[in-house]
Amino acid sequence: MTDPLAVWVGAIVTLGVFSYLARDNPFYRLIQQAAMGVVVGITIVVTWKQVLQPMWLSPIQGALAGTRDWTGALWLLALVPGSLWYFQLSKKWFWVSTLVSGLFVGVAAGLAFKFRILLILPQIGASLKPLNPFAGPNGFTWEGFLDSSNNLLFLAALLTTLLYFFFSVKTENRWVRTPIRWGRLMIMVALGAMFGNTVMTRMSYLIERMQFLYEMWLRPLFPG
Amino acid sequence: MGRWLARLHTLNPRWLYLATAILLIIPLVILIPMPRGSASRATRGLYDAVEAVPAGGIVMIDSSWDQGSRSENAAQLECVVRHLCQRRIRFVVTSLGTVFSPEFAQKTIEPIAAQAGYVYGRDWVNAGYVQSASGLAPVISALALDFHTIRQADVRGTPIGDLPLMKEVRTIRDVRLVYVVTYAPSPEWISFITGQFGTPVAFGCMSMMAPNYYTYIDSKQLCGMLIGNRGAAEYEALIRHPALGTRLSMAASFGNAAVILAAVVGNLGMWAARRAGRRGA
Amino acid sequence: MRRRAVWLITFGGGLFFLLEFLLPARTPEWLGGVGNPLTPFLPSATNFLIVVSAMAVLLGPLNLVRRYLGMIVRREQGRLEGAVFLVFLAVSIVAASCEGANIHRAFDTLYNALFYGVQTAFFASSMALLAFYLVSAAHRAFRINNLEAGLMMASAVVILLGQVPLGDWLTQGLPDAFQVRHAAQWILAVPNTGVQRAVEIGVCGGAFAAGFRQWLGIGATTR
Amino acid sequence: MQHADWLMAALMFAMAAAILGCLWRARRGHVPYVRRIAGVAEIERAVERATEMGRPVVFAMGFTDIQAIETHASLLILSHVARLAARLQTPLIVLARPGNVYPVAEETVRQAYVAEGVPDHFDAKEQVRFLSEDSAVYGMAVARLIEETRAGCALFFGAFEFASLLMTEPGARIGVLQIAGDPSLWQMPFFVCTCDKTIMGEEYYAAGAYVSPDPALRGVLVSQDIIKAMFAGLILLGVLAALLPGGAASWFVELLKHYK
Repeated sequence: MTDPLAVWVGAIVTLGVFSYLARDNPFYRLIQQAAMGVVVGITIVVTWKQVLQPMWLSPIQGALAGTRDWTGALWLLALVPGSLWYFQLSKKWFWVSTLVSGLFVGVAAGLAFKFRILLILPQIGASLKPLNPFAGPNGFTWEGFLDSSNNLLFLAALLTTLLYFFFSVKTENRWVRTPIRWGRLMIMVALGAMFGNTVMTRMSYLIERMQFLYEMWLRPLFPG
Repeated sequence: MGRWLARLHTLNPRWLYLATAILLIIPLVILIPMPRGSASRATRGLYDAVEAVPAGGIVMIDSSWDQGSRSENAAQLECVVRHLCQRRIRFVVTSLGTVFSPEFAQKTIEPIAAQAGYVYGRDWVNAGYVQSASGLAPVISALALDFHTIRQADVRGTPIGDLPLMKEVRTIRDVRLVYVVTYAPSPEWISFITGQFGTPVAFGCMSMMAPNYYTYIDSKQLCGMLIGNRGAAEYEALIRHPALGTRLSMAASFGNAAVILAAVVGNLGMWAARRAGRRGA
Repeated sequence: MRRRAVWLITFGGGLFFLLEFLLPARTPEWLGGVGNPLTPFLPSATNFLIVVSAMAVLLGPLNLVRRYLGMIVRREQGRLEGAVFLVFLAVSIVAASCEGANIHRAFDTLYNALFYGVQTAFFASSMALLAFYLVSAAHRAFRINNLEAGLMMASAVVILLGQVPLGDWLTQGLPDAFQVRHAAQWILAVPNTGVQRAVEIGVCGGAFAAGFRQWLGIGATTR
Repeated sequence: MQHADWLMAALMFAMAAAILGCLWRARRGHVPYVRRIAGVAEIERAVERATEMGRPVVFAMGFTDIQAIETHASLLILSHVARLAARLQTPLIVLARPGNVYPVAEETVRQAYVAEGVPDHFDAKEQVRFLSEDSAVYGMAVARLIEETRAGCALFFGAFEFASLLMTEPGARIGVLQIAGDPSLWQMPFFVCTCDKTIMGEEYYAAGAYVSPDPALRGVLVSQDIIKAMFAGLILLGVLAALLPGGAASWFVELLKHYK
């Protein structure tokens, strides 16, 4: 990272991208394609070096050389489903690739059920918050009252939001319309929280770049 | 005043871009001391979870961030690794799903580990990239059952079996804590690690994703979470080693102030323009 | 026939993982006390999935190479960009293969320049552009003209101040309970958590519905 | 809990039953009730207003490709808007992205014009445009188009990445009536402060099902309502059970609370 060439290229690329703010220019598009090229190239090499070589090639090599279990050679069979992906390159034979992509769709679906139920049940349990301020060991306390109020607000937010996203109820009724309205307002408060945090993330991108330009590139240029 | 505001309303955005850039450089050039608030419940949770691991215990870190989220995740990884080194806890690093992450993780951890006298292979291992184009779900659930089948070599190609530390790590039960630091950690970790095996999971995420995860903090499915650079700064205060997070969090003060100021001025400008228009009519 | 074959594969893939979860770790004694027959195969099955999915790595690149080569041959607009892509693709494959293998130091330098100089710098700075746009949009377009937008903005401002040292500094003099960071934490932990959990419950239902339709192949055209 | 216990399995079966049951009923021709989505009425009003002003309606689609359900819902709304525009003879400009959505969008608009009996009012080249695959470029091009044509109203439907703000900012500044729909909440804050009406989260799919003639879509929607009602019922019962004096129903609370 402290490699001077990497720093200089990084600084030029950064300033080149920022030049897009002044006006649309061809430099931005060229740099974008270059970056895409690097991403694709490194992805291929890393996938080979860190996945296919240790997990696929070495068991086969080991089996053929007799240094590892002979069953390693069975990995050659993985080439059959693996090569099916490339039928996607042809319009006519595209359907052949669905034989392998269908497998992944099924796996994703089967695991999604398990994933969702394991994720949601603890949350249902955690939603059963105590509402009674008198239920504490010392009877009524202000802290207990504050907690119960927060719990009540939490439950109101949860249930009104659920009702807001409920589409098969009739809304002519005032008893339904008012909570739905409340639900939307609660969602707005949550959106505000998401908004504030999104702003922070976007600002952090810029701060990181400024830090790079200043600390890695500019400051070493003017020592002292 | 009103006319001035109305003119500001039609300002060329390029001036605003320039002003933002200058405003954000200031905190990097001049170190401005600012108060540090107490740690939030989420930060504290992670700190306590690390403190609960005995010296010599093993923690798994999934560092799946890359250039897209370096601005917040780097500080989050740094401070936790420093804490682990302070407490002589050993750790295994994986990168699920993002090709560039092992490189970033290596560059972030190496200097801290070297400073603490950690030996690669004995005290920490970078197990590298785990392909997950098929989705994280099968990979995480298999990783929990048998680490050695899913990763057979480390980031430099050394067979996993040759690394002394990895002889002690077979299943997720050998690990005391899983810390996932990336742009938006997948809730799959919660379901398949905490939900199925009870091993505590903590997240380090971009600020943007944090509101989403609060429901897991509330339900204690996550033992802790670092939120953006603020979380890293709080953690650095807890381990008494202010570093990157503290600096970036301070700079974020200026960034947030810029947005709030811009929105206030914009709304005032609109209001002034509307009033001027009404008077003119 | 084709559809049925694909469906069988999809169904089988899902069934394995679903049954592995639904069957108990060990059946009760009166049922023989057998262990879960599928769990031992889960890591190897996943290993297979990983390898097969990794084999698709050339698919995207081949598509792009084909498109850009076509552009260059047909002398279409945008061929310069295509050529840049191809050159950097080739160079980075060479650099990444030779990096760290002690062939020549020049490869490491080249790799670093490509990795940190081109790729990291480009994506990090194009994300940083968003921050500039955000400030300008905040100035020109964020209008508080109804209750909803006002509520959202108020909550956002509390978060923005409560999550940075600036907020701590501004409310320094106030008693601890009135510090803005507590207000921010309250918004995140109470109303926000309620809303997010409701959304999560909705997502759960949606995921089940989508999952069933995919797995059983009902109305596959919509997804 | 490495494997499912009886409550988990029961809940999973209940959810499966709700989904399959609703789909089965829909297939037998039963069209379930779906409440009117406020945003949809707003869209109709917006198109009418654009007609009165004599200005075009701009419709921008999200980034998901043709297989995604997000795109499917977006196309359903597009079809609705196109029929409205054809009936009112208001110019409609559709901006489609990715490449594989573009032809489908064109066909959708054409069919809407045919259905309204004015097929020759449809000008494919002028009305359905492909701008760019790149999010940022697309966003800016949409914004420029809204500004240049001084659109009567602008509708954004689909999953939009970070480009949301780029698209809606100029329109908000010059006071174009804008309505946005996005199934994820992430871009919603930006839409809320730059658009007049927003359709968010699941409401987005519901809007699609509401304007669509396909009963299966409504069936899925209703099945999801049943699932939500199930969980809401468990929470309500649990909270009430905890309030009972003397811990009379504490077994129920414990049953739900023991998951971690």
